[in-house]
Amino acid sequence: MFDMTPNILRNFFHKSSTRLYPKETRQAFGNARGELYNEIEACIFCRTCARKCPSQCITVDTKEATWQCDPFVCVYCGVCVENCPKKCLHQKNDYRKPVTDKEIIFMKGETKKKKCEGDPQET
Amino acid sequence: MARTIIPFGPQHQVFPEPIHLKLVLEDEIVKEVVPALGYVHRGLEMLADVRDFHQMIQICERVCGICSTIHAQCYCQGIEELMGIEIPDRARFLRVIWAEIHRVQSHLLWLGLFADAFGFESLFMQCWKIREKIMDINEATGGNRVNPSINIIGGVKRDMNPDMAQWVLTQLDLVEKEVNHLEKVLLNDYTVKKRTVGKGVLTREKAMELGAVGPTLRGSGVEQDIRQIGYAAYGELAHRPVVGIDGDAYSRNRVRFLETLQAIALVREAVSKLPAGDISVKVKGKPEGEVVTRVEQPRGELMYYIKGNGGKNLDRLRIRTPTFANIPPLLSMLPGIELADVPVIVLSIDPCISCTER
Amino acid sequence: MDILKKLTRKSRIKSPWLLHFDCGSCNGCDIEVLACLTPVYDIERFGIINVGNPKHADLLLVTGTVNHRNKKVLVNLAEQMPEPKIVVALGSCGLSGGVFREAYNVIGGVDKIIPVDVYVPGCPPKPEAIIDGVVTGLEKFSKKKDG
Amino acid sequence: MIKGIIMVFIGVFVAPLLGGLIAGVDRRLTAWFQSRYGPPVWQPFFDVIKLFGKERMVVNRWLVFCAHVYITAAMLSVVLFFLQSDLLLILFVQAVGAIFLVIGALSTTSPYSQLGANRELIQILTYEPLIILAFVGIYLVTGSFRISEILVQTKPLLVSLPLLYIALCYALTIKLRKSPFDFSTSHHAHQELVKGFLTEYSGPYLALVEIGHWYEVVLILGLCSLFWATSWIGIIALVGVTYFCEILIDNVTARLTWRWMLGYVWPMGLAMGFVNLIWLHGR
Amino acid sequence: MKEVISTTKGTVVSKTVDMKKDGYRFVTMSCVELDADTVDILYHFDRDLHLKHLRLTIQKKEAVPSVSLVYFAAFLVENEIQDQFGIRFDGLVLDYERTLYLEKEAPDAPYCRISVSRDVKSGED
Amino acid sequence: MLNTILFVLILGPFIAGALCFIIRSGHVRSFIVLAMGCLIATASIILFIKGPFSHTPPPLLGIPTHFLVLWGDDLLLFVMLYFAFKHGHLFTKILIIFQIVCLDYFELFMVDHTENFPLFFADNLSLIMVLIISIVGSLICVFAIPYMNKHEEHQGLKKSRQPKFFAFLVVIIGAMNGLVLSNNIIFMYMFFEITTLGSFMLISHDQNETAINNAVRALWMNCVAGAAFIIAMIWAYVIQGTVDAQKLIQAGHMGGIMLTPLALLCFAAMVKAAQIPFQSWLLGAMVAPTPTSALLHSSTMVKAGVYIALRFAPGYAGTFLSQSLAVSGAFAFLATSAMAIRESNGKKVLAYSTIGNLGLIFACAGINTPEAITAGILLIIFHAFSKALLFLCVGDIEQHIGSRDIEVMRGLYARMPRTTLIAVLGIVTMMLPPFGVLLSKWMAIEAASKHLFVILPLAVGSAMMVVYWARWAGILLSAPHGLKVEPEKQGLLTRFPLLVLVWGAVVLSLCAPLVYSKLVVPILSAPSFSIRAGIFENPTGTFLFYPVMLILALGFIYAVYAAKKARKARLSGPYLCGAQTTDPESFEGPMKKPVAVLSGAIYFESIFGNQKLTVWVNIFGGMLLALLVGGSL
Ligand code: SF4
Ligand code: SF4
Ligand code: SF4
Ligand code: SF4
Ligand code: SF4
Ligand code: SF4
Ligand code: SF4
Ligand code: SF4
Repeated sequence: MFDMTPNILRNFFHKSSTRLYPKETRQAFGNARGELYNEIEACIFCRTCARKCPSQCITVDTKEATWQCDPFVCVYCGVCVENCPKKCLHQKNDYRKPVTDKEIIFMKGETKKKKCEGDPQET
Repeated sequence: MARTIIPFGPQHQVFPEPIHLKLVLEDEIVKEVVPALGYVHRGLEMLADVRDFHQMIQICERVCGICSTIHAQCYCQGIEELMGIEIPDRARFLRVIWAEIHRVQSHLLWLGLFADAFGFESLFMQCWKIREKIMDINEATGGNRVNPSINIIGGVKRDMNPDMAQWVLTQLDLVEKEVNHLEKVLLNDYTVKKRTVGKGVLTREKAMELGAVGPTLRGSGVEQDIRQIGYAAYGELAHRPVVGIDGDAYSRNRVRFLETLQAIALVREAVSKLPAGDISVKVKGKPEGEVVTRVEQPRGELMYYIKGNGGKNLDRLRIRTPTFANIPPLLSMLPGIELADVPVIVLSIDPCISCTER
Repeated sequence: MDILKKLTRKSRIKSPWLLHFDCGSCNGCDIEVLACLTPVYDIERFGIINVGNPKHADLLLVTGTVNHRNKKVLVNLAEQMPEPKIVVALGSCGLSGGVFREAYNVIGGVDKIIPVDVYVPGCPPKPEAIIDGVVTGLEKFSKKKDG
Repeated sequence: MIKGIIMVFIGVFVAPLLGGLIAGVDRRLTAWFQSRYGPPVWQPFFDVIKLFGKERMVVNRWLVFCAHVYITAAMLSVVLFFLQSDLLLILFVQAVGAIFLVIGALSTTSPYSQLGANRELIQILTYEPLIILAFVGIYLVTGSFRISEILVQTKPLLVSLPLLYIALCYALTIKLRKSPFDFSTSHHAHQELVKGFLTEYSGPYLALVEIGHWYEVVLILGLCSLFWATSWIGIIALVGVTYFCEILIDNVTARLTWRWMLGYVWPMGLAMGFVNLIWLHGR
Repeated sequence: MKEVISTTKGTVVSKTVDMKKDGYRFVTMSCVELDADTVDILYHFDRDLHLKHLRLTIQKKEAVPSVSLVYFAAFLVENEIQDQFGIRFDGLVLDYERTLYLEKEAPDAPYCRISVSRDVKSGED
Repeated sequence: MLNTILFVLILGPFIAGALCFIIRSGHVRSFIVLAMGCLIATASIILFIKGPFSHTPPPLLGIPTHFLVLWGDDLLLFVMLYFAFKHGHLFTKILIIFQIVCLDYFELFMVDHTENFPLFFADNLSLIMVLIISIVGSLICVFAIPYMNKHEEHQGLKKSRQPKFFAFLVVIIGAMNGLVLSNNIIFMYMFFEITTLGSFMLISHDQNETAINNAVRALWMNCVAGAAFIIAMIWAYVIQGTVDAQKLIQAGHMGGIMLTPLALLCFAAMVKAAQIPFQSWLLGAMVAPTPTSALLHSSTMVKAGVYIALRFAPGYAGTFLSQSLAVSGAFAFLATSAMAIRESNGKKVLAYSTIGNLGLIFACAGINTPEAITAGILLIIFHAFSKALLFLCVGDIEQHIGSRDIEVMRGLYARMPRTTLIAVLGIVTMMLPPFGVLLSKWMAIEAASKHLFVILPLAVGSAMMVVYWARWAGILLSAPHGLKVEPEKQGLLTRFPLLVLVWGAVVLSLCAPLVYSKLVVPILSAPSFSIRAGIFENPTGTFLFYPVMLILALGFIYAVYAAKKARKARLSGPYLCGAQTTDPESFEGPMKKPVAVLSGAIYFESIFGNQKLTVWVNIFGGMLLALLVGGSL
C-alpha cells in the first residue's frame, strides 16, 4: 500500500517539471520539422515538391511563377524539402502559429527564362 | 433486477479515442456488451489509389500517431520484399533503434492511460512526465515528437551520429531510472492490484482461439512475439518475449512494464552493435506481386498485405492492426465485470481505434 | 454591475474548462492534447481542467477528420455546451482533413460541420502550439457575448 | 447575541471563502505532488464566477430546485456548526443537502447522472454511520452532543478517540471525493462515469453545488478540528496534517470500487469506531 | 507469399476448421478486387510465427459462408469486408448489416472501384 | 357520554362491519364506511379532548362482560381452528387448540371474575393510539372504497368479495381501539386475537395461492404471538392474582418474578409487530390489496405490538429484558433496512421500513428512559401518518401503472404529478429534518448513545434507510426531459385521504413541540426535554426545531422560485456521450439502431441479496428473541 509515496514526495520536494510556456520557451531542436518556407527567388517552379507531397497541398504554377501551400493541409513531413532540386524549400524549426481564420501561403517569384529540361507535366 | 443501458462512448473521458459500447448493466455488473465502430474510419487504405507508393509511407505513419514509425517500417519492409531490395545493415539497426524507442514511448503512454483508467491520476502524470524525454528524443532525432518519419523504402532517412546516439542513451538511462521507481507502484501497490488482479481474465486457450496478439497474448502465457522472426536487426539482438501467466489485466500490465525496460535494453544493444555504412539504397522500379509482412508493434503483431501491379499505385494495401485482432478477446472479457472495471479492461488490451478502423 | 461583468469576463478567461473530442484523429493529435495536461506542459496553470462533459465545458478541442458517423456526435457535443464557448480545431486533419482529405469516408475539416474559432496547424501540433491555440481562443472569449 | 451574529456571519460568508481557498490550495498541492506547477490558489473562485456567467441549461427543473436546497442545507449546517449547536442536528441538516443533491441527479434521465447518484448514496451510506459513531464517541467523553460542551474540555478529544478520528478521516476522504473514494464524481473526472452525479448540473447550478461543497468541506474539517479544540495551534496542526494526508492519499492510491468500499471500509471503520467506543465505555 | 492454398466456397469452412484443429491462430482476412466481377478473399493463419493462407476467389454477387462460427475473431473482418466490398457473409455471429464503419452518406462498397476509376487510370500508367 | 363514545369506538366498527357484510349493496356499503369513518374519527377526537380516564361500562344487554369475552374468544378461536383445518396446517391447529384449552381453563377455573377494577383505562398513550387508529384507519377505509371497486374490476371478479373485505377492514379498527383502551388483559387478548383473524381474512382476500399461503403464514405466526400472550397472562395471574394491566405494570417494578410474563408479552408483541425472524408474515401481507397493507402497517396490527411494549415499559424498566428488547429492536431495524435496500418492490420496501421503524420503537421502549419513550411515542404518531400516506400512494400508483415495482415508477412525475409529489413529500417526511420522524430518530439516537449494541445498528440502519428512500424519491421524479406535465385526475375519495394524510404528516410535524409538550410529557415519568421557542433541549443535545425549519422552509421556497425561473433556461437532453439521436432520451447504438437509455438503480443484489445472509439474519434475530425470553426466566 502507498507505494507511490516516494515518487510523490520526490516530486513535492523538487521543482516542478513544468516548462512555464509561454513565459518560458525552449530552443527548438535543430532537426525539428516546423513551418515551411520557400526562398522564392531560388525556386524554379519545377513542381517536384507539389508532386512528391503526400498531402498534395502545394500548388505550383510554372507559367505564373507562383508557389502556394495550404498550411492547413500540410502535414509537415518534409518530403517536399527533401526532394526540392534547388534546395530552396526549407522548414523552420518552429511550428506554425495558430490562427483564427483560414489562410494560404502564397508566393510569387519571377518567371524563369530558362525552362528546365524534361516536361514538368510528366507524372 | 433493474437494468441499466448506457452508451459508453463515442465521446467518453476515459477513452482517448471514440469507440462506442452499448453496455447493459445490472447493479453495475456488465451483462451484455455490443461495440460500435466507425467513428474514426477514414478509409485510408484506399488512398493508395491516389498516392504513389512512396507517398503512402506518410499515410501509413498516420494510421496511428502512437506507433507511426513502426507502421512505416512495416510498410517499407513489405515494399522492399516485393521489390527484392536488401537494405543496408546500418539501416536495419537504425530501424530497430527507432522502433524500440517508439515502444518505450507507447508503453509509457499506455501505463499512464491505464493508471488513469483506474483513477490513479498521479501515476498517469508520472508516466507521461517520463515519456516527455522520449518525445524529446523523437523530436531531436526525427524532427517531430509524434511522427519522426525516418523510414523510407530502401532504408532510413536519417542517420544517428555517435554524439546523438550517446545523448539518446543518456536520456534513456534517465528514463530507465524513473521507470524503475514505478516498478513497485505498478506491480505491488495494494490499490493497483485491487483494480487489476483477476480483472478481465483471458485464458491461454481463449487467447489463442480468439486471435489475441502482443502483450494481450503474452499476458496469457503464450510466448509469441513477431520480433522472434528476426526481421530488421532483431535476429542479431538478444531478446526473449516477456510473458505473464494469469492473463488478467495485472498480467498484461506487468508484461508491458517489463517490455519497456526490455526495449531500452534493446536500444542500448543496437547502438552498441550499430554497424557503419550507408543508411539507404537507391530504389528503382515499381512494386509488383503480393506480400504479407509483419512486425511487432507495441500492441502486438501488425500485418500488412500489399499487392502491387507494377504501377506506381498499389493494387491493394491492407493493414491488420493489433487492436483489430484484440477486440474479439476484449469482448469475451467484458461480460460479468463491474462497470468500474470496463475502462480498466478495455485499456488493458491497449486499444488503438484509429488503426483498427483506419 | 459593471464590476461584476468584468469579473465574469476575467474569470471566463481564467477558467476555460476543456472538452476534447477525437473526431477520427490518428491519435497523434490526441496524445498531444493529453500531453498538455501532464507535468511538462500542465495547462491546469491556466485553470484548464479536462472535464470530459460538454455541459461543463467552455472550450471544445477537436482533433482529426470529420466523417459521416462522427459528425453527428460532434454536433451533439457542441450543442450540449452552454454559451459562451470556443471551438478549437487541431492538426491538419481537424483543419482540412489533412493527408486523408481525399479518403472516401472523410468529409474534411471540423469547420464543415460546426463553426471553428481557432485553427492550430501541425501534424500533430506541438503542445506549445496547442497552448498557443487555447490562448488565442481565450482572447476571442473576451469578445464573445455573455451566455 | 452579538457573538451569535458574528458566528452566523462567519458561517455564511467566511466559510465558503475558506472552503474555496482550501480547494485552491488543494489543487496547488496536488499539482506539486504530481510535479506540476498548478493553478493559482484562487482558481476555484474563477471557476465558480465563470460558472455563474454561463448560459442556463437544464435537463430538468428538479435539478435547479435541488441545487438550491442543497446549498441552503449546506450553509445551514455550517452556521449551526459555528453556533456550536448539536452535532447530530448538524449532520442531519447536512444530510438534507446531500440527499437533495442526489435526488436532483436522480431526477434526470441521464444514465451517468443516475449511476453517479446511486454511488453517491452508497457513499452516504458508508460515511454516515462513521460520523454518527464519532459523535457518539464525543458524547461519551463530554456527556453531550453540543459543540459548546466540547469546547470547554481541557483535554483534546484525540487522546481518547484516536480510532474514531481515523474512522472520521475515512468519512472525510469520502466526503472530499478523494481517491480511492472518488467514484460518484471526481474533480478531474477521468473516470467511467464522466462527472458522475454532477453530469447534468451545469453553469450556475454547478456553481451552487461547488459552493455547497466548500461549505461541506469547511464543516467536515471543522468536525476534525473538534478533536483538538483545546488550542488554536492544535486545531491548525491537526486540520493541516489531516488535510495534507488526505491529499497525499489521494495521490498515492488508485480509485477503488464501491463494492470494495462496502466490503472493506465499512467493517474497518465501524470496527475501529466500535473498539474505541467499547474502550471508552470500559473506562 | 508462400503456402497459399486455394479453396472454394464449399470447402472454405472445412479447411478453416482443419486449420483450427492444427492449432493455427486466425490472423485476419484480406479482400482484394481482381476485376469488375471477382474478388479474392485471403484467409491468413499463423502457427508459431509461421504463416499459411487460404485463397478464395469468388464473384462479388455471391454470398460467402462465414467462418466466424469457427473463429469468432473473424466476425469483425467479415463485417468490414461487407462494408467495404459489399460482399455478403452467410451465418455471421454478429452481423452489423453493413453498418460497421459506413453511414448511408458514405459511398457504397468503396473498395469496388475497378469499373470506375481504375480503367481511366490504367491508361496513364 | 363516555359509555357512548366507547361504544362507538369499539363496537361501532363491529356493527358497521356486520352491516357491510349483510347489506350487499355497493352504495350502501360506501355510505356505511364513510359514516362509520366520520363517526369514530369524531368520537376519537371527543375522547381525546376529554382526556385520560379509567372506566367500567355497564354490562352489555345485561350479560356479564366476562361471559361475552369468553364466548367471543371461543368463537374466535374456533373460527381460526376451522381455517387451520381447512388449510391443513398442523402447527396452527396445535397452537389454537392449546390456546382454547388454556383460555377456557383460565377463564372458567382460575380467574376471579369478581375482582373489581376499571375495565377500560386510557392515558395519553392510549388516547394518541385511538386518535391514530380512528383517523388514519378511517381514511384508509375511505380510500379503499374506490380502490376496491377498481381492484375487482382489474381482477374481473363475477361476484364481489367486497362485503367481507370491508367487514374485516372496519372490524380491525374496532378491535384496535378496544385493545388500546382495555385495562383487562383478557380483553386485550381477545382484541389481539381479533386482529389476528382479521389480518388472516384480509390477506387471504384475493383467494389465490400466494394469498392463501401468506395468510396461513400470518395466521400461524400470529398464533404464536397469541399463545405467548396467553401464557404470559396466566403466568402473571398466577403470580399477581390480577388481570388488571395497571396493577401488573406496577407489580413489575417490584421483583424479578414478573419479568418472565412481561418477557412473554414482549415476545408476543414482537411477533405481532413482525420483528425478525417473524418478518415474513408482514411481507406476505403485501399481496393483499393495498388498503389492507396500509391498515395493517401504519396504524393497526403491528402497532398493537409496539403499543403493548410501550404500555408495559415501566414494568420492566432497568432490567435485562429491557436491554435485550432494545438490542433486538435495533437489530431488526438494521436488518430490515438492509433488506429494504435490495428491494425494488415498492410495497415490500414500505413493509421493511415499517418493521424497521417498529424495531426502532421497540428499541426505544427497551432503552426505557424518558427520552427514549418520547422518541418511541412520537415515532408512532409521525410514522403512522407518513406510512399510511405512502401506502395509499403506492396503491393509487399501482392502479394506474399496473405495477408496484419501483423501477417501473421511474419518471412517474410525468404521468401522475399529483400523486408523485404527494409520495415524494411522504418520503421526505420519513427521512429528513425537520419532519417528525427524523426528530424522533434524533431523540432515539441521543437516547441510545450509551447503549453500544443499540447505537451501532441504529447508525448503520438509518444510513441504509436514507439510501432506499432517497433512491425512491429520485426515481419517482426522474421524468424525461422537456415534458409538459398535466396533473392527473384523482377521484374525490382517493384524493381526500391522500390530502388529509399529507397535510396531517406535515402539520403534525410542524406542531411537534406542541405534540410533545401536550401529549407526550404527561405520560412520562419525567419530562425528557425542555422546549423554548421551538428548541428541544436537554443535557445531551439541542434540536433547533423551529429555527432549522424556518431556514429550510425559506430555502425551499427560494428553490421553488428559482426552479420556476429556470423555465427560461435552455432545455438540453441528458449527456449521452454525444451519441443521442433526435430523441434525446435514446442513443444511436451498434448497427445504427436507436437504443432507449435505461437507468436502473443499484440494488446491492450481490451484497444484501444473499440468501445465506437472510438465513443468518433470521437465526440471529431468533437468538435475540430467545435471549429476551430466556434471559428473564
Ligand atoms: S521543388 Fe523546390 S524548386 Fe521546385 S517548385 Fe518546389 S520549391 Fe520550387
Ligand atoms: S511538408 Fe509534407 S505535407 Fe507539407 S508540403 Fe511538404 S511534402 Fe507536403
Ligand atoms: S527536369 Fe526540370 S522540371 Fe523536372 S525536376 Fe528537373 S528541373 Fe524540375
Ligand atoms: S495500435 Fe494502431 S492505432 Fe494504436 S498506436 Fe499502434 S498503430 Fe496506432
Ligand atoms: S493531424 Fe496528424 S497527428 Fe493529428 S490526427 Fe491528423 S494525422 Fe494524426
Ligand atoms: S497530417 Fe496533420 S491533421 Fe493529419 S494527423 Fe498529421 S498533424 Fe494531424
Ligand atoms: S479535487 Fe480535482 S480539481 Fe480539485 S484540486 Fe483536486 S484534482 Fe484538482
Ligand atoms: S393493480 Fe391494484 S387494483 Fe388492480 S388488481 Fe392489482 S392490486 Fe388490485
